[in-house]
Amino acid sequence: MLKYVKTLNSMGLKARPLGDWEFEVLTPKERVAETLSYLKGSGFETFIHLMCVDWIDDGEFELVYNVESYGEAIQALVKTRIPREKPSMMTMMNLWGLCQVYEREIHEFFGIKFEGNPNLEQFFLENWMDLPPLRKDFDTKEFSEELFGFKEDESHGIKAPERIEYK
Amino acid sequence: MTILLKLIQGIGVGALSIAVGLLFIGIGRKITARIQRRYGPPPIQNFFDIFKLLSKRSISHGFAFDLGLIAGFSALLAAVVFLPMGQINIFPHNSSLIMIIYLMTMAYLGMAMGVSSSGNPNATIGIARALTMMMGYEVPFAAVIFSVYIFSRTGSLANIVAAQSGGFLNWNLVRLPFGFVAAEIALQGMLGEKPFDMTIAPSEIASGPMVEMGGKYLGFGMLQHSIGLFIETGIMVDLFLGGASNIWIFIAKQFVLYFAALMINAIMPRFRIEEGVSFMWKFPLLLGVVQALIVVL
Amino acid sequence: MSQSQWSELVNYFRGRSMWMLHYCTGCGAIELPPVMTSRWDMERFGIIPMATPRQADILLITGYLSIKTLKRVVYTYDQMSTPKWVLGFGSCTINGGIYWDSYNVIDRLDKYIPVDIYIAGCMPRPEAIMDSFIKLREMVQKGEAKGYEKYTKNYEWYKANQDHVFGRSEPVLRKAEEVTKSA
Amino acid sequence: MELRPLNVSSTNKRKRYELFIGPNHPGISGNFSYVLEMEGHKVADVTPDPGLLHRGFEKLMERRLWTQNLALVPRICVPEPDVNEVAYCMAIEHLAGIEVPKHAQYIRVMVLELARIASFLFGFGGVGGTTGLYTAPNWAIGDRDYILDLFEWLTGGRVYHIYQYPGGVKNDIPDGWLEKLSDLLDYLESRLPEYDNLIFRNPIIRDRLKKVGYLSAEDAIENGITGPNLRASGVNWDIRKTQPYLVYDELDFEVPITGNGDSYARALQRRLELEESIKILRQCIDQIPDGPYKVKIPNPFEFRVPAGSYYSKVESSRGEFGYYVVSNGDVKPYRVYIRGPSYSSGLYYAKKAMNGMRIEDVPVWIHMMDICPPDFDR
Repeated sequence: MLKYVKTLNSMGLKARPLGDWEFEVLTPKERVAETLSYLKGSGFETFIHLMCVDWIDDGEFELVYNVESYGEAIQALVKTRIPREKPSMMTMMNLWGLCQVYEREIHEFFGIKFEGNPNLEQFFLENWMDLPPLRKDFDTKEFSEELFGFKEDESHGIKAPERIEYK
Repeated sequence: MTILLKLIQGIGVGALSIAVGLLFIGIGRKITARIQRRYGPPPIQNFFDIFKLLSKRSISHGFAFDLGLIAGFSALLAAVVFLPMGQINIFPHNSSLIMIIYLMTMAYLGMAMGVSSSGNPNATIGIARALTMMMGYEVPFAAVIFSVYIFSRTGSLANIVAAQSGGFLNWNLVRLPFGFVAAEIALQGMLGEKPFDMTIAPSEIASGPMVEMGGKYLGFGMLQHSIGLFIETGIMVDLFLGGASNIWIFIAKQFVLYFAALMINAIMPRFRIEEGVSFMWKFPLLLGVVQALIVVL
Repeated sequence: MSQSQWSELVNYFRGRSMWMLHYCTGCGAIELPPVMTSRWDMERFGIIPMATPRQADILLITGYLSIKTLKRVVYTYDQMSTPKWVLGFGSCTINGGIYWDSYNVIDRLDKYIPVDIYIAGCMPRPEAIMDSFIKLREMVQKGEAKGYEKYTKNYEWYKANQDHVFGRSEPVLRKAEEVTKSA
Repeated sequence: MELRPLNVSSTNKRKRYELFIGPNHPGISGNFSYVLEMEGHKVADVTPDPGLLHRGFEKLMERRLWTQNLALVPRICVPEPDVNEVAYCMAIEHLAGIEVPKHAQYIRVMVLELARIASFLFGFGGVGGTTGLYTAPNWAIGDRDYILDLFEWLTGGRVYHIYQYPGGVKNDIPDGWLEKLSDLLDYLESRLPEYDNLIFRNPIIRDRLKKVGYLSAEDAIENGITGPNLRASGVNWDIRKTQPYLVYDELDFEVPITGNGDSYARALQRRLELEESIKILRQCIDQIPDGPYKVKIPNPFEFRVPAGSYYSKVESSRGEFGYYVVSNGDVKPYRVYIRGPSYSSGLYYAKKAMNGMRIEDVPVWIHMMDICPPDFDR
């Protein structure tokens, strides 16, 4: 594992081991593709996941690519930060086709646009018009109360059904 | 006067076949449940089901849908009248096997017509499978019938039964053993029991032809199934188990055949459709042809 | 036989043969296989799973309903032929349960379709499910389970509630105007 | 609010039609839907339609305390909830630097392995259910219930146990539980030959399953397939062996590799792993040391996990179940991401695998890949 950390550091990226079988690489947005293709070339062939953290106070999204090498039993977390305003990122579909689904999900839940991804339609949600729900400034409780809350007087001008009393 | 009598007898036979068929299926459910380490429903559960289904409000999918189901149901009712069962034989001089089989095919085609007009792709696939499977089991069964014809030198079921009288050793089961095995496998296909139940495979095509049938339509579908069960096992009893001297022995023999089918049903998964047909065209057909050759030579 | 005697007879048979729809809407469905199979065996009471809504009498809402599922459930309910009954499974159908503040899970089921019996618990034990089936049978045989009639009678109200959830044409929260068009 | 019409594809107007496998279909596992574009009996195109079980867990967890979330996480994967609790607790323990006592680690291993067996038995039911062998689900789910009984005794819950806690487990093993467990293992072992005869030696099942869904080792690695499905394709990879967590490095077990890559290999893989799980449980019963079953953590309302992030993973019966936990030092998690094992197979690989498949093989493929919708819908 240390050799990868050393090589990545020599490439000018910040890498450090996290545990017995895990290390992280911090890269700028432009160098993600380069880092990932280096890792893929050196045995990290399985794409485990892509996730996103909304650092609202820093005004940034953090994207975490997780790849794994079965040969050496090491996992690499490639982290990058992109600005929160008009967020966009290039797609990694040419490295792993699997990224298509993950990017579509992140587009839906965080609103990050992935350039080059052909299909970023709604996936898990239907008819969603609010803020992307996993952003920190989206208030799920307020949304739930607004949409699903039971209000006795909410009858749409129609008489509400009477309760059937069971003996 | 005789016509009236025959009519009453015919209605009685139809009712009997429905009742026996439903009871068989009910007992079958109980037996299957016991194999599966369950308690199982009461044997008369199917009567509850039928009553409930016929009392439900139901949705038609057009004229062809209704007509097809009614045509299928009435074709089966017509077929059961010609079946000699023990001492009950309404048309003793006219119980042609060919006619019964023809009427049963009519039933399938009627159902195909009705169901395909519902427009559900699952139903269409299901009915396509049913017709394909019919082609599968009719071929070995035809070979068997051919050998029985040659052997007994008659086409009438009543005469075939008469030819087998005089004890166990005269039964076609003993005289035509290969033919019996072939017919038994074909029967499994006719009854739609596993491994040949691709027609209504719920996990594949959501119960196939029945997918758009609800309420009364499903009720008629179940009735059709129970009459079909009665006729198919009945033909087998007449062909191979020497008929019966009275109706109770006849029903008992039918149940033995149904029981064997159930046992296979409980421990078998289902074939894919092309596997099922090619299976039918291999062993049962081979056995049927061998039997026919033995009889002819 | 008089009218009431006839309907009593019909109700008796309906109670003895209730077919449920084989549709797992939520995590409560994990307790259905034990109920169906050898340990509890609901076929004893004439309850069997059916493949399509046309054939079914009972609709089991096994747990939470996301907006997407609610839409399918409403279609399914409309496709079933009367008489039909709805069982609400677990706390999620009563008040949203553990997902009370989730943005995608409805809080109260009987706002959208009429519910005949609620089963409490997260998730309800198989015994509770069996008990609810027996209770439903009693209600059906006494002619008390009339949720479907309530639905027909108050269809406008239910429809308005359903449309409130499905037919959104603008964001629910005001803040959403800030959504970047590029996203 | 309109139903999607059964539309005719513009490219091939004569032959294609749409068919829905799910959400209301006996062939699908859970509440999930594949929209198949069919050409005759063959699948021409597949569109997965997830989100029917989407509850927004990741959002809800940000709103709840670290320990409150323990009640939420098991609901993510219903057939095998314990992996969620363990993975989540392991992430917290790593971030907070909590050392878990050996006794508790053994209990965790036992809970995980029991849950794995339960999940495999459920999978046997899937084999039977999709191919029409209804005796198999009846037997297997009946036997699974004995395991649930043991769980109920140990944790108080049949399905959702909410038993793990950061730094250990909620309560110690009750008296007599280990003996009962030992009896249960004997019983399960005595049942295995019957399952073999019913399911795995059945010629029709064997023929049918062998024709479905061949997956080569390279494709499995490329498409992020993990767990038993990966091993069935011949890749020797089990997190319990290669990156051991808890006390798996002290236990002696083998990882069977079937390696044929078809659906039958995947079913058989689970059957063989079930035997290994029984072996692990036997060793746990013998080796479990005395000691405390948990370390005390501070007041849950004031329990702050130091800032940082960690990806913890557990080998579940479906594959790698991972929790990526981010903390900013608050009483609530800042972000939790859940990596479900079915994500890659169910949402991405399905498109490739089902192309050209016949309609009767689609449910077989779904169940043999053990696609569990709640773990990607979250």
